[in-house]
Amino acid sequence: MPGVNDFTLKIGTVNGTGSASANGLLMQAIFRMGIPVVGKNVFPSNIQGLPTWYEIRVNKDGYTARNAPFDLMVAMNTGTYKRDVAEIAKGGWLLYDSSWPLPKALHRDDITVLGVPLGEMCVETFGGDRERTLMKNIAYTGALVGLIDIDMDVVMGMLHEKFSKKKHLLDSNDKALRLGYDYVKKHFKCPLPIRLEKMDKTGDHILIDGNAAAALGCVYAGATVGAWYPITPATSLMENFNAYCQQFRVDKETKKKNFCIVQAEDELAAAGIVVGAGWMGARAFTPTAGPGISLMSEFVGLAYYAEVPAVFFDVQRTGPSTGMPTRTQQADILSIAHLSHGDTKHLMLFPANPEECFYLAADSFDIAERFQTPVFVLSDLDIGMNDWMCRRLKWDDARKPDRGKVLSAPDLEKIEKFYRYNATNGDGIAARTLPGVHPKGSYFTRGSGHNKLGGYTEDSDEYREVVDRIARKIDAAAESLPAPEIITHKGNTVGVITIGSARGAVMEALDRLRDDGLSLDYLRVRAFPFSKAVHDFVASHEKCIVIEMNRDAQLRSLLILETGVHGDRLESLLEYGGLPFGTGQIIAGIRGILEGVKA
Amino acid sequence: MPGVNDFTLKIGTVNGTGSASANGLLMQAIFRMGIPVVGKNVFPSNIQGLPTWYEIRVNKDGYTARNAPFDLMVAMNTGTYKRDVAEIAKGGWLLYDSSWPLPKALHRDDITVLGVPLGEMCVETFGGDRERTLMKNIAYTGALVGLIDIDMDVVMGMLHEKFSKKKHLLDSNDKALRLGYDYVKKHFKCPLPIRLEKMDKTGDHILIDGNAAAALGCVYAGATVGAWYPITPATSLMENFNAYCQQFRVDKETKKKNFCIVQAEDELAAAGIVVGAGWMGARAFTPTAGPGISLMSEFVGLAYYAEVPAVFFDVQRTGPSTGMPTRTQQADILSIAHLSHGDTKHLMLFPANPEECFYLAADSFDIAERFQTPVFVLSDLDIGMNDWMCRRLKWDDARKPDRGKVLSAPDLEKIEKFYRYNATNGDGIAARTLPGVHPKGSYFTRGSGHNKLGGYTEDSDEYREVVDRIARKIDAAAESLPAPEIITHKGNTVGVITIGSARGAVMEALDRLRDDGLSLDYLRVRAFPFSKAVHDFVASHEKCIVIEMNRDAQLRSLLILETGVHGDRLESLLEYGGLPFGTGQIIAGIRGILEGVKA
Amino acid sequence: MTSITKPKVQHPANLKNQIGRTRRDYEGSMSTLCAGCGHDSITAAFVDAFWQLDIQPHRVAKLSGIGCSSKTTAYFINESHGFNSVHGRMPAVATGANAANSGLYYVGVSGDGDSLSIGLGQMCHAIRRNVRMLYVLENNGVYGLTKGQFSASADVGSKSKKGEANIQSPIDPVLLALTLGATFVARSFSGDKAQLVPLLKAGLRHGGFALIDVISPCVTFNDHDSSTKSYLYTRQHYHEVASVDFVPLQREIRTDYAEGQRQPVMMHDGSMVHFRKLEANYDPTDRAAAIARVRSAQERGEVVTGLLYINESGMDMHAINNTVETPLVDLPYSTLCPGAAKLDALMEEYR
Amino acid sequence: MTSITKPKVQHPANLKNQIGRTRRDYEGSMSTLCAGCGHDSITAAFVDAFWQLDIQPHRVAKLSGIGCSSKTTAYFINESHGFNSVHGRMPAVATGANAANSGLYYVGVSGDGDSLSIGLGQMCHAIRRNVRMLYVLENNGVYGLTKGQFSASADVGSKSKKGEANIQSPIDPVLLALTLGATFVARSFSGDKAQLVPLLKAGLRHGGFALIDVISPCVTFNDHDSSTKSYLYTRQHYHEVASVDFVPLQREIRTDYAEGQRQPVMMHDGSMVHFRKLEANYDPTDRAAAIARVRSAQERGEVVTGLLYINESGMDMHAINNTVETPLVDLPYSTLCPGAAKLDALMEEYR
Ligand SMILES: Cc1ncc(C[n+]2csc(CCOP(=O)(O)OP(=O)(O)O)c2C)c(N)n1
Ligand SMILES: Cc1ncc(C[n+]2csc(CCOP(=O)(O)OP(=O)(O)O)c2C)c(N)n1
Ligand code: SF4
Ligand code: SF4
Ligand SMILES: [Mg+2]
Ligand SMILES: [Mg+2]
Repeated sequence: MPGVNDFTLKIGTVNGTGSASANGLLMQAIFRMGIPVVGKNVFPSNIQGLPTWYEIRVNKDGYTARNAPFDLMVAMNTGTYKRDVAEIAKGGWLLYDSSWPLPKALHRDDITVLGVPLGEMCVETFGGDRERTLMKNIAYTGALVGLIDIDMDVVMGMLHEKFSKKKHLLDSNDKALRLGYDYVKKHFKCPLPIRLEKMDKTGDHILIDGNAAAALGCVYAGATVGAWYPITPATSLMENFNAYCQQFRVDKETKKKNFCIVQAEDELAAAGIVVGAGWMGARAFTPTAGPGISLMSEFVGLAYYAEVPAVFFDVQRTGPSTGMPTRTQQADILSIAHLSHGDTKHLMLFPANPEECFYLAADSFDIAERFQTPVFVLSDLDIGMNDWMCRRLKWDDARKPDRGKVLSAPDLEKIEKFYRYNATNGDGIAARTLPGVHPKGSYFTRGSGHNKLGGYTEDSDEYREVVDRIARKIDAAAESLPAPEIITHKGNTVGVITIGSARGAVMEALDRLRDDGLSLDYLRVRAFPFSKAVHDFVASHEKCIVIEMNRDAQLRSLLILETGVHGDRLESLLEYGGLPFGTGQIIAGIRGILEGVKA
Repeated sequence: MPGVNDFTLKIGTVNGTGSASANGLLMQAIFRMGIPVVGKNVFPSNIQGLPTWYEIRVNKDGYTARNAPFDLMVAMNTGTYKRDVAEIAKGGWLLYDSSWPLPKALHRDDITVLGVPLGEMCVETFGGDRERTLMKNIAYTGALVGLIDIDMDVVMGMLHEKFSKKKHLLDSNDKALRLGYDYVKKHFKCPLPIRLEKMDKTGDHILIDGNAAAALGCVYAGATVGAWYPITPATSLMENFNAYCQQFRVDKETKKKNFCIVQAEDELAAAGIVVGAGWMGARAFTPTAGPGISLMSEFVGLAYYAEVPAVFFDVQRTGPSTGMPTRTQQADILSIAHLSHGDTKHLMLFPANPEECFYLAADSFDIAERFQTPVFVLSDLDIGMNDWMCRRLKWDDARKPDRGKVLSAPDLEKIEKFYRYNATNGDGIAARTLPGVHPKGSYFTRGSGHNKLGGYTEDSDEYREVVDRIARKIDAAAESLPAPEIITHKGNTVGVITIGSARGAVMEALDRLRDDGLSLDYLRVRAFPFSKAVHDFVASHEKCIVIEMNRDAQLRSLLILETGVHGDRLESLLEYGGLPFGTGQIIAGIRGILEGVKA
Repeated sequence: MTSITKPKVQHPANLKNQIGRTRRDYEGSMSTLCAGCGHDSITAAFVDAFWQLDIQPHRVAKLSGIGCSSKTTAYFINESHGFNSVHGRMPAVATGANAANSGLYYVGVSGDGDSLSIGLGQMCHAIRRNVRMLYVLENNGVYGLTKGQFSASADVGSKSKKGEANIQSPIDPVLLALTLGATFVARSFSGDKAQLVPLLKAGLRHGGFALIDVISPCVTFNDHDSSTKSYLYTRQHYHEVASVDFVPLQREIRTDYAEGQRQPVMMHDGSMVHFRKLEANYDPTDRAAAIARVRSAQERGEVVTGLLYINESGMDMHAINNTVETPLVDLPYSTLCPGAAKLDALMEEYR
Repeated sequence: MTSITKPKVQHPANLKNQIGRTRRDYEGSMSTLCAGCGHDSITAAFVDAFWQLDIQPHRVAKLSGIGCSSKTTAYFINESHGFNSVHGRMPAVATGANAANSGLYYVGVSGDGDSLSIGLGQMCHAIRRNVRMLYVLENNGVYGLTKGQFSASADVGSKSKKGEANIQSPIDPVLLALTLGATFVARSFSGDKAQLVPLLKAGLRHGGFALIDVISPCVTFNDHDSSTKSYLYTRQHYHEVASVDFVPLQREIRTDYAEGQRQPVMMHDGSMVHFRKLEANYDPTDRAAAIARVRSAQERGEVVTGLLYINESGMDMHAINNTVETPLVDLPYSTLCPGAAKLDALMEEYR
């Protein structure tokens, strides 16, 4: 039951009209009231004039998953009235701009309709199309302030911060806010039963999106070269990296940069740039999405076989092909696992939220250099582009980059002769050198057949020796990758396995089910290849339900192949329509599967 | 035991010196004597000056697999003496050019050494570097004619055919042939125990390589548009297509072509051209190898999602990356199965020899049009570039192309309105139209989200409806694809599963094992996704040994994922050093596995 | 508030052309671009050009890559075939389509990101092959759809770039095409319908690859740091929360000026572009002169517009290939399959 | 018969350069190219150029794609770092390497297939970014390594093409680079060491992207249908069985002629190329003049050689980016990581 500090609301507008700012303001205000909140943007793949939505969930217990239907719908777009009204929960509220009539057909008996003539009021109050359009957003914000009891001081504080140097804008915003606020106060019983009350649950937290957090991770890891080609939803990762570098990496006096970002001509080039920079010894990365991954695959095979460290971020969106660029999915897992022709296998990391984006981004460079191979960090649009409530990000100043086996000039002085692909101990990792460091470190890098000495070869045994070692190296890496998140309860025989952004909804669903007397174990993979802990989890449960966001059960496939578990012990719960999992959907899904199993 | 019409020989030379012609002549002569024979070229990835080998196997029973060590070694390259001498079977023979001494260290007690001063004789007999170099090859051919009793009439007949219009060349060749022939007749006891005797076992056969056969299949299927970018070992496929088209597809009077071959600027473009042509309604194809597959993956995803028929030939070579371009492997299977980002699954056909290249190439166009999706024909360097003995290729003039569901102008006249992605019956296939045919057939093709009416969508349900149907369509295709080759014997509990060019060695190994009292069942997959017959085979055997040519057991992975069999019922026998499987290797491998299983 | 529904492209009259079709028959779905986007103006010109040429709608194949510009193939001639392919690779799809069916009209619509960055190689090779198609490059100097990164044509249509051209020189598709031997090269401006429509018509009729570079201002991301009227400025000083949130409704920029004249046009960000229309007696058959003309205009800070070069005697891809006249897709299978007897005969050569 | 072992590149003397190195120190592994291949001549010129410039071998990074030409990076300066990457994508690898470490000498070696077909886009964009590197395009008009298909530079170095240029016009890397704003553009001939070595040295010293297009005949596949001396003819009339079986041992083609002079050179297939060396007083600082010069030479059937254009004041990628002087790879981690305190402070902005 929705109630105080526990409800969902959704705002339907048209993109390019300024609503995103207003929605951000709204969410931030709730956050500053100390109440756990999360917001999700559902936007079209164009720039102006199409329907867009913003979903806010307020939850005192800190659950962050999507939770449709919605308790309060703010329907500002006549073009989507029908759809929006249908999504209101029984007993919920509809706030609409009564300057445009709500068609009779859409009236519902089981909801409360609140009409506010926002458009009209703004036309009366403001001059010019531009200001009228913009201020309407602030006006509905004002209405919400009144209806759900947002702390007016907090909101005003934010407006002051924002417009400290633009008095006239402050005035308009203030005026607009009051328009909506006063109207609802006057016409409706405020606040509604779904309303806010200050808490102190967000003090240790921040609101950040995954792309910003990942970019910050790259900065802290000491990445110096970034190559990219713009693509939704990965674009803001590099934009953020650039912004942080401008802040932290530009010499105050000389204004010189100690980083180099290359906007490449396409993703093939971006991948090549990262490989070139990694070969030189820089920490280099490229953020992209599905189509970019496809285009990068030739270079990924080269980096794998020539053993060049490189970091790839795949902010997944709905595929295949161009698919739905502004919708989310986890459907690149299987292609990346064996990306590029020939025998390959790649390391993958799977952050579940922006916080993990930060830490895993930082880790990814250590891992890439340690194992001298491409590392993929797979987040998705939901994580990458939405603001999530996370714990404050921390850094340990004692942490130093793990560069792996890199021979320095003194190291090279000491040895007789350097051979690039000659691994001397069991980990399968051969020492490398960086160009220009020392004459003895010279070697020839190639994607064609080579032997362990680094020489060109077409000899079967010499070829096999190298690719066998690489296979060993990759498999051995499993135990050094981020460990899975595991929650078990004694005696459980059924486990749930999930990945990435599905975490929030799964965790909440498991809590709910447990409250209802159904206890299930939980594992979330955070890396591929899977470590022993994953194998053990799978082996020690009679049945696991694999919850992931793609059509083809890709994680399940990798689990079967890697752990050797029989497929009939892994059930699938899938969502791939482009929106994040909702908690209810998972609860229903799990119940359905378990009933099927029993039957 | 080697003997009459049952032995192997290998010739080591330097590439670019004209030996390939001589070796071809040799093999063809044996073939024309009615004796089953097969030749394999082991050549370097350069143009001139590096070691190259040619392996010939003569086998009266028609076994065609590689069979090292060799009964007779013709060592013409001082640079590889050591390696070549080591590869001679106990009791075998070494023929070397005694103009250059054979280092003492290389002498072996267990072989017979036959020195022929080929170089010296040619210097004495011919003038000019060019002729001397070329004629030395014919001279060793002459020596072999004497040593293994090749029919001199057959050889002379071939020279006459070849040089009918070049009397002086005929004379030189004749002279060179006699040089070698007379020398061995004079100095050694001829013929050797390993020798030839005329048979009548090749009358219904031809000698052809897989690329030529596949090209012919494309011609017969009515392909009109070919796009390509040169790459070893796929290059000769398009070169052959061009040659056949020049022969069969050019109007005798106008000299106009009814085909269009585009040498693209790279593989991305080649794929795009094929997609464009397929969309227009032409039968279009592109041949490539591993690196090309990686580059094509973005377009493959588009064709999959927009449902455009397209045929891709992957003549596999040793990967990953550039790998060993002149060596063979079957290591693109897994990448192709799920090529491109997002949820995808692709149809694959696996010919085992040139004969199947012809028939499956022809079929691939029917399949691509019927299922409106990319079809991959995966052969490999061994099949594609070596001459194999096959049954004569046949064509049934009654055969008509299966264009699948294409609405004609009259069809369109009859219907109210056409919607592109609206499948009305259970097969999941929606009718398509071809551009320009009829106003009512117009529709918009895109790789972005679309609904079943062909409209752009970002709606979850509409999106899912289409991708779900595509998944159904691909899975349902399994039963319409070429059936597996299966040989079973009552009561067997162990089966062998293999693919492509491994067939020859596996079949022979199974025969041998059966002669030795070990009977195993056999299945060769010829298509993906797997049909019920494959599922049944896997299900009905306690254990299957999966024999394939890659490091990572890719076919085994697909079998596990698709059939749901538990991995511990599938053992792997792998070869991935770049050379084809040898029969002995498979016998030993199977025995080893079965012993391991018992132990 | 409502969805921003823009009227379908409107035309003066419901006149019928020679094949009995009204302009409406050449319209497409409703545009989802920003109000005032230059690309929409080009769409309107397309409608006019096709209508005026009396082309059967269903005999038109429209191809594009990905981008705001590439979307526009959906906004004209509903009753034709459109293919929104992948980013930067439309030239290959068009090449294949044309190879298969030489009988249709081909129109490629692309953007400067699509053509000059990711698709540069493909565009150059389509030019080299002389694939018969009208290729319209809707050039706004930015990546519109991914929200405003600079493209390789950089600051096209702006005077505020002050010498930046010397730092990272923009790629000029017109000079490139002239260098690569293109047989039809023109430049125009989205707002100059009087010039654009005839150029589109000429391009559609050309016997090879016809490139028209159309300067087409992006109303949303056409900003330069230095311009105080720019969107960038507004964004930085007004809305920090979401990066592309408010897009003011702009009006399309129009112009109309005489041949030989210089015409300054103000862009949405307040910067000026100086167009110079080729004079009536300009001779468009001299490639070297065309190159020199474009360069000298650039040096004067002008953007020269009009048909810069044309050569109707060039051979297109099919002429080079010597393909039959009948489109390949229309050849009956019986003429394509050599039949069993020929195969049997051929087998003898493999013995 | 024996393996064809070719002598390592030989030099007149074992002289030491300023840093005490002999020419031998700049040699590489034994070439596996065909005897007489033009690419081997260029390799020899590289050895001389590096030796003469007193460059520390291990401070050289050699990058290439895939092809016979691309293999040659293994054939000079063993003691340097080489990267044989993937076909056509070397410019990106070089860009990344240079971004990471601005302190080394960068040499890219490519072929006409590698640079003008699959790699065209990348080469153009490396030019646009002005990545500091010497880029040598070993141009033979064919795909050597895949056995002789025509490349996009077609019949380079041959007079026997009789008008084919008008049918599918070859892409001229020199004109392209000039059009794209390259800051160092030259052309030479593999056999003209006297011209080539100084050009390589100049290119290595250039502060940006230096393109040298070197006509480098392929001895094996340089044939034209019409030439009776060509390999193609030999093949068709002699050996049908294997398509590339016999490769005659050829001698490298050499030439040496004075500035301003015209020099006809016979190729392996018997065709003639007419080289014209720029005169001593040619002014290489005028881009438009350079373009005109290349075009007019082409019209006369000449291939003009020499340093066509240079501009030392252009800003390279790092100058545009305003990167610190210290190569990025040499920056200590402490200067790269902002540290915990700054992160804590930053967190306040996310509330
Ligand atoms: C392979 C790939 N990379 C990146 C993208 C993202 N993307 C979509 S449109 C676009 C640029 C569009 O710029 P332009 O072609 O100039 O078109 P405009 O929007 O400016 O008209 C990009 C980078 C993509 N769709 N596919
Ligand atoms: C992606 C990819 N496609 C095709 C090839 C095959 N291939 C190798 S070299 C080459 C062309 C080489 O031509 P060029 O660059 O002119 O070099 P040359 O051998 O003539 O010196 C091709 C097509 C490849 N290695 N990779
Ligand atoms: S973002 Fe720019 S290019 Fe895209 S639709 Fe809007 S105005 Fe046009
Ligand atoms: S094939 Fe041509 S380019 Fe390649 S090595 Fe031989 S001569 Fe040189
Ligand atoms: Mg643009
Ligand atoms: Mg070449």
